[in-house]
Amino acid sequence: MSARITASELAAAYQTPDGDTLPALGPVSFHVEAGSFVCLLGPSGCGKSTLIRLLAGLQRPSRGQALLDNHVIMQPSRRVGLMFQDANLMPWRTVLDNLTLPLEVAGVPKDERLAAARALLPALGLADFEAAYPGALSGGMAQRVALGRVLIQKPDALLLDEPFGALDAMTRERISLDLMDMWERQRQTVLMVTHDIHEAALLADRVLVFSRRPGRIAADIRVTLPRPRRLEDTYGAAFGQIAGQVRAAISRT
Amino acid sequence: MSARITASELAAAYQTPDGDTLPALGPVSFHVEAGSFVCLLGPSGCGKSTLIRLLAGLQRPSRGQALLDNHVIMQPSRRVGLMFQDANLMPWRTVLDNLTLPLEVAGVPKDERLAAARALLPALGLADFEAAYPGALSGGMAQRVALGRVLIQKPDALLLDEPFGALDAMTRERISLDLMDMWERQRQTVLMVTHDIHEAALLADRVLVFSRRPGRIAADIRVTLPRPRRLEDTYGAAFGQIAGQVRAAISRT
Amino acid sequence: QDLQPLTFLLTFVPNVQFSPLYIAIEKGYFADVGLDVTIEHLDEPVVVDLIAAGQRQFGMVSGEEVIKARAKGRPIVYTYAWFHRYPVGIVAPEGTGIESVADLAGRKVGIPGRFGASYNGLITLLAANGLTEDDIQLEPIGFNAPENFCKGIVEASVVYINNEPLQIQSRADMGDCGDVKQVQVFPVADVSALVSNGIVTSEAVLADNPELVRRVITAYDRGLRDAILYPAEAYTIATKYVENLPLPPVLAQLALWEQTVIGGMTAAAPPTVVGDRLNALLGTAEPASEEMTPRARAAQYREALPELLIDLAEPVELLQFRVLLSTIALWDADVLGQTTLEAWQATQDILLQTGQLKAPIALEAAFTNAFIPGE
Amino acid sequence: MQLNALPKSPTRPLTLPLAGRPHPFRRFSRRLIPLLSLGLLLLGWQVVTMLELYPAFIIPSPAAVLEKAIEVTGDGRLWLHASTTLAAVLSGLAVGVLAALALGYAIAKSVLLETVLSPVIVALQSTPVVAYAPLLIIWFGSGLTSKIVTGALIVFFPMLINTVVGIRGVPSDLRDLLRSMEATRWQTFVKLEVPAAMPVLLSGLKISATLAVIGAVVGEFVSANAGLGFLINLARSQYDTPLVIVAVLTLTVMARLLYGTATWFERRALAWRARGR
Amino acid sequence: MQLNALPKSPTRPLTLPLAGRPHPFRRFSRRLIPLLSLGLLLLGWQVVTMLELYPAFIIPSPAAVLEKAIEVTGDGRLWLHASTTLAAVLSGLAVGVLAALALGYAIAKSVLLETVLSPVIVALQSTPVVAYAPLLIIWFGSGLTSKIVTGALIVFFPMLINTVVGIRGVPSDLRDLLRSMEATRWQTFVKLEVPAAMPVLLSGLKISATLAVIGAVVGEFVSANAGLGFLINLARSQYDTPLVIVAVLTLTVMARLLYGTATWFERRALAWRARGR
Ligand SMILES: Nc1ncnc2c1ncn2[C@@H]1O[C@H](COP(=O)(O)OP(=O)(O)OP(=O)(O)O)[C@@H](O)[C@H]1O
Ligand SMILES: Nc1ncnc2c1ncn2[C@@H]1O[C@H](COP(=O)(O)OP(=O)(O)OP(=O)(O)O)[C@@H](O)[C@H]1O
Ligand SMILES: [Mg+2]
Ligand SMILES: [Mg+2]
Repeated sequence: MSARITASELAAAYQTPDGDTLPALGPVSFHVEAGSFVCLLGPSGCGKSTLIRLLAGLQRPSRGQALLDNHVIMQPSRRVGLMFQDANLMPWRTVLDNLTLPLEVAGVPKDERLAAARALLPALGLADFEAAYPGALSGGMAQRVALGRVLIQKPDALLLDEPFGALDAMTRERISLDLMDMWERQRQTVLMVTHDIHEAALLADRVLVFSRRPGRIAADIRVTLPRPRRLEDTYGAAFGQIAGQVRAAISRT
Repeated sequence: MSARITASELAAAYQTPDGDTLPALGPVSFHVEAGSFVCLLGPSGCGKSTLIRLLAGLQRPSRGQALLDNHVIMQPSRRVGLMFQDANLMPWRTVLDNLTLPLEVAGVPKDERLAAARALLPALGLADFEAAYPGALSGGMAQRVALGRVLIQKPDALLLDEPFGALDAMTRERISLDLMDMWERQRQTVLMVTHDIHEAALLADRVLVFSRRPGRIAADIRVTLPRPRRLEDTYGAAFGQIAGQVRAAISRT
Repeated sequence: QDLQPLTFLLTFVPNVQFSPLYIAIEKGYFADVGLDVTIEHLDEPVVVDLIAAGQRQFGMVSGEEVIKARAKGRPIVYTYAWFHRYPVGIVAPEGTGIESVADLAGRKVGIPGRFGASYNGLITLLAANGLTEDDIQLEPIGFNAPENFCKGIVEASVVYINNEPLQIQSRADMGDCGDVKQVQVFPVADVSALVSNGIVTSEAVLADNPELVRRVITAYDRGLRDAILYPAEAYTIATKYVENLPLPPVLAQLALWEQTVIGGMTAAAPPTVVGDRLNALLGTAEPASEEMTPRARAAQYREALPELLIDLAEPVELLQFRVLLSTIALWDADVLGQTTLEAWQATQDILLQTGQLKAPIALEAAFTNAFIPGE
Repeated sequence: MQLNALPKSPTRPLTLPLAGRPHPFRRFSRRLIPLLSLGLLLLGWQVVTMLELYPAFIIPSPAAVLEKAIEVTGDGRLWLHASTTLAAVLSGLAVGVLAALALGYAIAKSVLLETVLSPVIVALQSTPVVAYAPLLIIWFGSGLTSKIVTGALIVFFPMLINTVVGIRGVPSDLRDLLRSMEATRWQTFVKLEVPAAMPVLLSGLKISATLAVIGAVVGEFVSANAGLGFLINLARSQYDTPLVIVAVLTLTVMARLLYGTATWFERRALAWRARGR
Repeated sequence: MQLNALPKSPTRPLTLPLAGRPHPFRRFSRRLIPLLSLGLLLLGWQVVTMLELYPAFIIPSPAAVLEKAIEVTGDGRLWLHASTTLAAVLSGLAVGVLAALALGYAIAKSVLLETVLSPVIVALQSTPVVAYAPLLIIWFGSGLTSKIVTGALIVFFPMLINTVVGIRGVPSDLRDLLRSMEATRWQTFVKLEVPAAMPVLLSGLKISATLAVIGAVVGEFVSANAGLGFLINLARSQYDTPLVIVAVLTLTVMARLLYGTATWFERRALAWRARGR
């Protein structure tokens, strides 16, 4: 199952301390086809996280609307899995219990929860740390737990806000390939914020480049490389061309 | 002024909940010459942040010792500026007040503090946000404040733990070039954790690649490219060769 | 001249019942014996402990407290009886079948708590009527008798007979006391002479400075006598020491004439409403009272006063004055200040009986009548 | 004024609020509603007295109480007693809170101190005043000092506990930050520990502020010549229920004002919370 | 047991502690030191009585108190009174804490409720028990219920205030996390709000636990047939200072046990703090 995400004239603003309005995003309009993998790039502070929050139903737009399969998004839905920019773990829960939280909330029986979590741990490189508390994790380890927590839900759509920001190049590559594998099997809709052009080109069907705040779509680049993709493909010319296109779009913002 | 950093047989360990010992780092030995710029790369969880904490005097090694100009590091020193992996801002202080905190602690008069902070804000891209509270910042903006907070101290040595992790490629390039400029003028000693190979090759005199936990030095690569360096240099062959060397070292870990 | 400062300990809060002391201060009786008295109000056990520990020198304490305290090693001595009748009794509504203490059997009786004068009084009363505590349903209600009584929570209550019955009656008169129209009182003093409140000092003061004791008692005795003779004056003076006491003009007037009318026995009161009533009262009494002492005249006067004042002030304005009048009745005695060994004995018996006292003490050392001024 | 002046959510997008996030309160209604609830209370009171559920001497009518209030305000007595109590309350609060802050800080830092002191402190807190009344009077007399002591004693504990939990709850990352700047103990206290622990400290202060009133009154019950506690006892001894109520209401107003001051301070000190998540 | 069972710093590297970070406490000395400080206290007491600074009836010797304690323990009286009070304390604590949790939760969520209720609550808190003693006895009689009410009333406020600050202090990011999982209100409460607010809630519980003892005793002062408050009054009326002290010490032990239970619970519930920064 996967879901279609639509933004129509979507905009968000915040209030500043002195009562002014700070436009943070848009208006932007776009469709994300069901089952497609879209990467979002844009300058820091341009409203990417704000967009993610709008699509997750955590926040209401100041203008326009966001739709999930043609239903206006009014509040969060379990069909949508959200990974925050911060790891946002519960410090009083172990790695294992943080991982299983979404299943616990959904009422999945305990043994199923544990099985699901234990299946995920090795891929996340956390097999030895299931009993650790978040305070004892390195930055990258915490981020991997957060990623695991959203993947375990098996939602129809994934909203990932810089899921690999704190990971080293190797781990990043490995985990993003794992993610791609999973996605190729399950074909959820994925919307992922990243700052890494190569990563975007490797993973995405489509790259949206945002302009500076208030972010609008500066470029909408289709990545037509064939799937399944492998890491080796990134050394090819086609890949280089796409990456160059993205880079150029970013430079223009 | 700059400082020389030495690690001699330095190792660190933590206690796990069940009372076992978790070796987190080393033992590692290395010298960082006064005024040199060293980048640290290594897999997530290999002990990079732990090393930084040891060198900052926030934590004591389980073996060996760390030296600053031949003095054993027993406790934090103002000569060393530390940027944490998290932004670690005080939520009750505005951007401006977070920036000036180190100066405040050092007893710098208010107008000097403000002048120094205001001089930094534009380079950090935060000119419009000096009155904002951390809660109203995007992830990248918070990280930039944290960077500004350590730069404003003008310490003899800088310990930076993934300073650009939350920044988009453009901002990251711009700010790292700014950092390099500053460094070329002031020649502090810089030890920087990063996951970005290009960035390491661009900035560093030397790249230390760590193995997986407990992290040891897997490779020590001198970057002999001439200074001052420019972004354009990164397209050259010499640069590509260094980057390749680093990448190869990482792959071996 | 230089007066010697002295703190006199009283219990609870300022009250019209403490008017003898107020009079002795106000009219300079303490100053006459070279004392400058200040009053401090504390809990009774604290009063006892402070005097026993030599922290203060004099205070007002009840007889049974003296016995209990001495039994537990506090060297205090009772030197002058202030109350002659034990102020505790049981109040019960009329017309509910309670005609005597014996009728309380099986009924719910309120009491502040199972300790202190109320408890001692209750046990004495019950015993005199062939009952024990187990024959009634005893309900601790704190010092909230009127509320509980009028709400019908209790059917009778152990009270201070100079105060609560008046409070309850005045509520009943206003129709504010449930079904209760009229209350009756069964005083402990009717069945037994227990030692009540009096001036207490420590053995040390008694031994080292008997002269001081004499001075204090002399001044207080004068105050007490004045209070007994001149209740309206006593009340008027008390209003200076006790906040929130209403002073209806008629009482202030009376205060001015009492000295002459009661004390001097000569002049008649001026021809006002109350004056006329007063003259009539004392006039009719005159033939029979050729030889009448001022105290007897005063008793007669006190008796008549409520009737006399009935429409000259609001009932609420007179309530505290009536409390004073009924309290004076508890003070008055042939010889002021004196207690007898028998009374002490009776008091001790009750304490022994209720287990408040484990073993009898040497009662002779607990009190002295040596400082009582002559008539 | 309110129990806790903090808005519950971060900067609110300029939009309809989300389900579950209540509307921000208008200043106007914020002022109006307490008056309204007061009015309702008064009405309820009036109804109870009119129904004559209880005799007037148990629950007197609002009119009788008002009359009494006017009387004792007019002749200055209420002010005399209220100011006496207020002096004791404020001094007791100050002494208790400062002692609790100092000791709480020390305890938060030292497990040894905690182990040594906690039995004594819990004992102090759970001992009723009457039990040590004689010593109280011997040591501190029956004047202001005794009342300050009883007030400070009752205030001390909640403030202490909240200080300990507040100081211990300071994020260790921020501690490390200040250590890395070589901040002095005092700087760490002022620039980190106080602001970070502020919500919990203020919550302790609010509890303390209302308890201080009770503490001073208890002191006045033990012994006093003036003060609202004294007035309550006096009025009770005279069965003057309206006066009891006037005195109690004055106490209430006093507690309310103290509490309101703490709330006001909270609103100022934690304004940043309203300005970010 | 200690005021706050949390270690002050994150997992400690297996090394010498840094300056400013005290040694971790050994289990052994943790148990020993309270005993030691108790011993010191006893010694001080003995010295005071031996110096005869105060007459024995104001500060009796430890021996006299011990003798009394043995007497009243032997004949079962102490146990009778202590269990009576304990029942009142526990029920008062339970009622007060549960009410405070429920209302505190509601108030933390609704500014309206807060505005309406806070005047009433502060008023309740600052009204001395004697002032409403008549109503108390009329409504609840002189038995257990009255004591539970006085206990619950005094317990309520600190717990309420700490509940409000605890619930409002829950990080909004974690709230968002649970919202994104479509957690029910109850799930949010159990899985997020309770654990996140736990330190502050437990601090409120500790304050409440000791106050509950005082509350029940005050109830027993107003009117009772049994209980430690009654025993204190009785002993005072019999000038039996050793018995007063025995009763007070029993209260202290009771408070200590309650407090210790809260601390034990804290140590368990917040164990995670010791296992990471
Ligand atoms: N809670 C908030 N209150 C007020 N302003 C906010 C809030 N959150 C974000 N903003 C502002 O909105 C703008 C966009 O923020 P957002 O977090 O969406 O950026 P972003 O694109 O995710 O940036 P980054 O890449 O740095 O994470 C920023 O200017 C930020 O200051
Ligand atoms: N406070 C702590 N308590 C216990 N274990 C810890 C603690 N901090 C770190 N560790 C462990 O030490 C190891 C190294 O952690 P560290 O944070 O130094 O890694 P890192 O190299 O910075 O990783 P990353 O790139 O993910 O930030 C990890 O296995 C981590 O679980
Ligand atoms: Mg963001
Ligand atoms: Mg790290």
